[in-house]
Amino acid sequence: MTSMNMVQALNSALDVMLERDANVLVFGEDVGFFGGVFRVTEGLQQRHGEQRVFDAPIAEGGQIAVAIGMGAYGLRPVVECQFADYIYPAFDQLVSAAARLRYRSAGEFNAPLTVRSPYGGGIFGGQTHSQSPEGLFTHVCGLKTIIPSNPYDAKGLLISAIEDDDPVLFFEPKRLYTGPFGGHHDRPLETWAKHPAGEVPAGYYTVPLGQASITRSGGDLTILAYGTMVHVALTAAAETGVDAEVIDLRTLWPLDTDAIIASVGKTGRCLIIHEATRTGGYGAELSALVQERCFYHLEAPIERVAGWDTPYPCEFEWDYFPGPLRVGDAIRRLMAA
Amino acid sequence: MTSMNMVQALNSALDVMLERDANVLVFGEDVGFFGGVFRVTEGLQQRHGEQRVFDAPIAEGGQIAVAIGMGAYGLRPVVECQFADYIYPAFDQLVSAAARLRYRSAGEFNAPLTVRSPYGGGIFGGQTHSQSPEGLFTHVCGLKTIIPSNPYDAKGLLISAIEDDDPVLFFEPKRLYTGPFGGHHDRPLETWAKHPAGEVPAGYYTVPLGQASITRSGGDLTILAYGTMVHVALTAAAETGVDAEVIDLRTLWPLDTDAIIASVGKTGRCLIIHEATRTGGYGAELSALVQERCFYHLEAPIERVAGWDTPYPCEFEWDYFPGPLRVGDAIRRLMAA
Amino acid sequence: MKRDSSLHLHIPHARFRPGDTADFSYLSLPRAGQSPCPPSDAQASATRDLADGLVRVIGDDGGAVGPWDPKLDPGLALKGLRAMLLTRIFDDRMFKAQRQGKTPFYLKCTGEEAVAVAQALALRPDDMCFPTYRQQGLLIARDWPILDMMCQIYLNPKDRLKGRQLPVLYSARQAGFFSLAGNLGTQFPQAVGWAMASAYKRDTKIAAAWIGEGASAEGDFHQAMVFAAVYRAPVILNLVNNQWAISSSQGVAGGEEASFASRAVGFGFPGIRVDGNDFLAVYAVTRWAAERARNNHGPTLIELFTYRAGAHSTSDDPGRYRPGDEYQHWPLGDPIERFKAHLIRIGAWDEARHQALVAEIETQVDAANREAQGLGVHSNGPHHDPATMFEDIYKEMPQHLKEQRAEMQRLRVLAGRAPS
Amino acid sequence: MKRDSSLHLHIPHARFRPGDTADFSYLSLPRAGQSPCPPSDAQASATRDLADGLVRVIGDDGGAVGPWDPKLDPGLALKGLRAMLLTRIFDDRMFKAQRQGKTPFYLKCTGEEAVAVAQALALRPDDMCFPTYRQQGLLIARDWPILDMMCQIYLNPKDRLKGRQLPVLYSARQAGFFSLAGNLGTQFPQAVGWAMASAYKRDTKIAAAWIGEGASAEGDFHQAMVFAAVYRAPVILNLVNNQWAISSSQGVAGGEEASFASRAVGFGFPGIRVDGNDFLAVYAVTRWAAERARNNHGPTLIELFTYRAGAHSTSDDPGRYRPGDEYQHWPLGDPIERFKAHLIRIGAWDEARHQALVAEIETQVDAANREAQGLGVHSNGPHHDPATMFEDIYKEMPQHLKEQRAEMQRLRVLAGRAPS
Ligand SMILES: Cc1ncc(C[n+]2csc(CCOP(=O)(O)OP(=O)(O)O)c2C)c(N)n1
Ligand SMILES: Cc1ncc(C[n+]2csc(CCOP(=O)(O)OP(=O)(O)O)c2C)c(N)n1
Ligand SMILES: [Mg+2]
Ligand SMILES: [Mg+2]
Repeated sequence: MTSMNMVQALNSALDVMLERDANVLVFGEDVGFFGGVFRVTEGLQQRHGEQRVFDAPIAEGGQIAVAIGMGAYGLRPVVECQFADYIYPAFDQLVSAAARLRYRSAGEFNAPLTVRSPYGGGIFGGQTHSQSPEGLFTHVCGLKTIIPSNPYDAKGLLISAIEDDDPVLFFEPKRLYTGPFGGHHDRPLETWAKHPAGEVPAGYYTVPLGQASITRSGGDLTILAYGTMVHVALTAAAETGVDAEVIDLRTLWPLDTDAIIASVGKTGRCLIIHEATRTGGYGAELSALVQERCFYHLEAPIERVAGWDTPYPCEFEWDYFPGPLRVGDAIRRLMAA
Repeated sequence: MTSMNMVQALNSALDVMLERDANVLVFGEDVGFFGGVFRVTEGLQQRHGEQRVFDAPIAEGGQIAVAIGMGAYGLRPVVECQFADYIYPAFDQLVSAAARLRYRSAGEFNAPLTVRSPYGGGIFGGQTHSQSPEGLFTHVCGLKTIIPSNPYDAKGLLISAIEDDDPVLFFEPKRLYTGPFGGHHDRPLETWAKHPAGEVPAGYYTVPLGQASITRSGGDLTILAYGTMVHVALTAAAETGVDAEVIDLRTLWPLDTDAIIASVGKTGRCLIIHEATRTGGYGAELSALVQERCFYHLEAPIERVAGWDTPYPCEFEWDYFPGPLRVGDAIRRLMAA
Repeated sequence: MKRDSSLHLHIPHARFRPGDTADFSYLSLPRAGQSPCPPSDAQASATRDLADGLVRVIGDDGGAVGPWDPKLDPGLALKGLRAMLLTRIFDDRMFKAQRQGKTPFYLKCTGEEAVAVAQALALRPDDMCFPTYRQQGLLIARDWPILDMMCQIYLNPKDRLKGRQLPVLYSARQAGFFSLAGNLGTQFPQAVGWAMASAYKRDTKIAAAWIGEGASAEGDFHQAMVFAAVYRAPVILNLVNNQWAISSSQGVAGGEEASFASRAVGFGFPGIRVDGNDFLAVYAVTRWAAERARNNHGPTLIELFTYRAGAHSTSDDPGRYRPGDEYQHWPLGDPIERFKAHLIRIGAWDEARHQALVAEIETQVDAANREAQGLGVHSNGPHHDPATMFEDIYKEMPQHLKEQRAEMQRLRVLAGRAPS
Repeated sequence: MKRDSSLHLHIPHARFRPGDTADFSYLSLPRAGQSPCPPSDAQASATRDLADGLVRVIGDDGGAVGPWDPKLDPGLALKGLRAMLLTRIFDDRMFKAQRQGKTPFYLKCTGEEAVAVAQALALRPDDMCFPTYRQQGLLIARDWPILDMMCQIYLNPKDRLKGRQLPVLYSARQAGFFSLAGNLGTQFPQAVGWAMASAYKRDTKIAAAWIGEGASAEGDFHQAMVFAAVYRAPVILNLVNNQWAISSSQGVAGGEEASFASRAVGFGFPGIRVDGNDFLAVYAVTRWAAERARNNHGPTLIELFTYRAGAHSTSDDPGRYRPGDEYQHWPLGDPIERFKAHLIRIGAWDEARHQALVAEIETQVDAANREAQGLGVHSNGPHHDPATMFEDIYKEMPQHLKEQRAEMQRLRVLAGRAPS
């Protein structure tokens, strides 16, 4: 075990997979010599050669398209999309091609690609460096969507994603790259060094796709969260003192429905939180699903706490970000209902 | 009043607006001389000239981009996207540019464009001529999304959309172009001629955006539907004999929440239906919202009947399409709960 | 500086519409044999004139002339003729089947048979093709069973794609034929990725992609050009300029002021425009590009200049937007007729053998068609089990799809469409 | 046919990396005055050599030579010099402000000032610009108040964009400056739409758009080229080739084997490559393209060949990927130094006046900066009311946003961040 932050854990996952499997290639904007604007691919080109790790033209659609072609040949490309906000030029290739290739060819071809992309706010990046577009992908059948919340999961899930034979979107909470973040932006930064999930095996291991993790168990309320918001949930639970169960979804889709049903069946209350805009966000699906499966157990309305239905405003990101105060407020309201 | 099918009503809306407002332009693939593959723009180039109604290169992204530029100049472009399945190449321009232009420029620029596109299945078009992508747009703040269910609304809503100063996605249920369709594909085709909403004023009128219409009032169950599924809801209601209230949303977003809350508050039961794939579809948002607003009135779980989470399979579209049998089954289940 | 008057918006026109007489005299067509043939490792700039010109081999008298004459082996030539004929007869038969309601959709490539057939023969069997819906000739030239194609068209239980895809959107991995997309253009940059993979693996296989001139307006075209140029991918990028995209003329795609082939030069790789109805020219140019790619000199853009003789598809009625008889006036003729005339002229073929071949192919197509129809047709089945629609979304079926499948089965029973 | 060996994948390289000595000798740079200047209604094919060449006017000795010499009016020249200097000094000041934490982000255009400034002066004030984040010089050359720009950079209450946008992503409709996007490339085809609208309205205003060489790989570049060609839009499409896209060399965007300008020829409109650090050449080429557009001859693609002298932005550390002193070796020099030398050489300027001008501009920038900082800075406010974030999503605020705004206000009170 080594202490790693999330950037290092992701780098290690790529390194391990480049080492194990000659069919793994890594490319994207600035990922080659430079090592990526968030340094996730640092040193990989130097170690594995420029045929394995290289810069790509600024053309997200082209990157995904060539990754699909490579997948059809038999490779396992891993593409970095520099910011999740810039994934839209690739939307057609992801939705019309990657997601449907296995289906439309009845299994003759598949698209075993992994798209890594930093998402979420908290770095004063304004509306085009802060988005959380996961809800656009969870609606698309044929895609898998993953969001880790800590270094250990990040590495294990990324390895699983690369080994997976279906197209996987792997969104990385950029706010968690260097440390856990409970949502109090005005407190000193934390690092992963002191966090148990900052202990990461140096070699190969996997965290299976499709399994949620219960990050905090509790009996009074279920909080469904992923990525950065897992830490906000933990903070809010601690601050309110409510006996909340925090479920870290890890894989958004396909979803670990059983874990959710079991928890809400037990607690009777459910709060769903995400940073993405509220309307039509992934929380809507979670809410609908919990309501369908747990209706007769519900003691209070399911609530969603999410990003406001506005772009992420640069100067006001801490009024935008659904922080522990807002989550705590919802927890109290739910417990009072 | 004239009897019009939906194609004619849409054609009339464009004709009226081309006549009234010199800033209105119509373009898209095959919309010029030919009049569009579904004939919606038939005769418009001949009547208004090729500077106003013209063919565009097959480049949906480019079409929306130039429409945004035209909007910035002061025009009101109306773009036809030949099939909703082909809107994805324009996704970035719609989401990153059109939806955000007013916001990011604090009102200096706006994108008063209308994107018309036929959506939905029922013509044996297979997976790339049958999709219902509305749920990808209702998640994006800054966009308005409209789906009419009959000729009268289609014309009035399209005129409102063109006059609206925000970007509007206007999805046309292609299965309803020539007649209402209750979902029994094995029965004789109906035409709009005998339908009251097939009576359409020849000139200018509007149907306001943001107002749902109660297509059938009832006291026992609320069905939320739009587009083709409104007719399926009516059929299923009739066939089950349940006193269902059918709400035709017309404008998906911004939503007429009041009408929904009032209805579910009265009936205590809610069924949501759409043709789009279920997971993360617009029905998820509707379900979440109804649950949040009407929790204490609900006597049964809110149900969703939607397209399966698969692409639309060519030969099995009638096993895919959520027809009156499936909707009726859900109605009965809800009434029994 | 000149005084400025007011601006005006230029709208491109089709050259003729219903009621007009088609006149192709605006085309400047060089005679056969006039284009030089540079070595296949030439600099892009050396191909400029090829990009603006038109490589032609078969002359008006049927003879093969000039440096591009591929000196085709007679066996291969007859294979090509046969494949073109089979493609055309197959198309006609399937078109009729659609009119009879036996399939919901069909799409012919009439007039463009030389494109796919000659190109297939110029490639190696394991080179990978990323075609559009109008290159059924690739499958036929690669001896893919037409029965298999028909079963897909009829959406019957032998349809390998399980009734999911629009007919004609084939997938045939074994034939090096990539799964066809309904979404225009998507395959073009994907082919570059495949070629990059082959190069990365130090393989010898190259990729070839096709796109219509209409679809070349999509961003995907540019992505293919950029990635192919940047990584010098071993790929042949074919742009089939059949003058029409449904009702829109090639001018609407940007072909008014320059050839499509000439776009390659600005990316630093060769562009060549070829008479797409000249089997020998298509074959020769494709060979040249394949040799170039296989020797690590990178991509080539080939513009195949041809004419869509028929409707866009069975859903289309071209009488609404073009005269109807213009194909008769198309100055580059019909690919099958021209190749036949050439073979007769060089003494490798004659009219009697031709009639016999046509008859043989008709019999073959009819036999396959009977067999395919016997296995089931769209209008009255049988089909695959609808439950198969839940397969292949993911490699392993997740829980929610199993539940949905069960729900669909329950409903089918309820509806009396499946036994309980 | 040659025997084939195995394929290999070509990966483009930067010419030098940290530790290397920058060597630009691979560039073949014509001397000033050597490019011919065709009439502005020339055929695209007549511009081929311009697309592959490099239009230069200011010679090594500071003199202006050749047919592209615009014979600039001295008043305009000094205006240009002043705007370039102001741009540079403004950039330096704002860069420092970011290092002081007064703004979260800044981005300079150092070394590229001639691009935006000369082009702004070659356009009319009401021609519409669709820039990238590196054309702040357009605003400055159009006399837009730097105070306004600073207020946005500091995200203070006078920020017209209400604290919403990343600093530097300006919007200034009155200055004919389109709202800047963070999404690279999106503006390029939008400009074509604006130009089409102007033509449709029989207006006389043209549009101009900018894109980086890196971003030109996006599909949007192609869309702009296609639509501009098809509708002969009155637009100037400017591609700023500053050799770098963050850490990637222009080869990664496809510039290894051909100039970017040469892409235009394949679309049937002119492409011209110009020395982007030569104020007179940039001005002249832009005038030429503007005249062409305004007289209904359609679009021009201009490649502005320049060098990004500084970091990509304040978030970037170029020392990780390039030597650091390469700009000293850049053979096309510095645009301000060269233009100053030219003006001195023709007797329109001298060193003393230059120093005085620099001092004056520094004072101007400092004064504006003090004023702007006095109005508020990112780090300690004041700012707009956060509630404004719910405005301008739609023209009229829908119910759900009013509810969300109220909820946010309630929470702010709860948090003690707003009075109850
Ligand atoms: C992205 C996308 N946009 C639109 C369509 C609808 N469409 C199908 S074929 C076609 C015309 C294509 O013309 P071209 O590329 O020239 O090919 P051709 O049919 O002439 O072979 C159009 C517009 C589509 N399939 N995909
Ligand atoms: C669609 C998109 N992809 C990626 C980015 C991230 N990004 C911002 S600037 C930049 C480099 C752009 O280089 P270039 O176009 O050459 O412009 P320059 O910075 O050199 O002026 C990148 C990759 C983005 N903003 N938008
Ligand atoms: Mg075509
Ligand atoms: Mg650059």
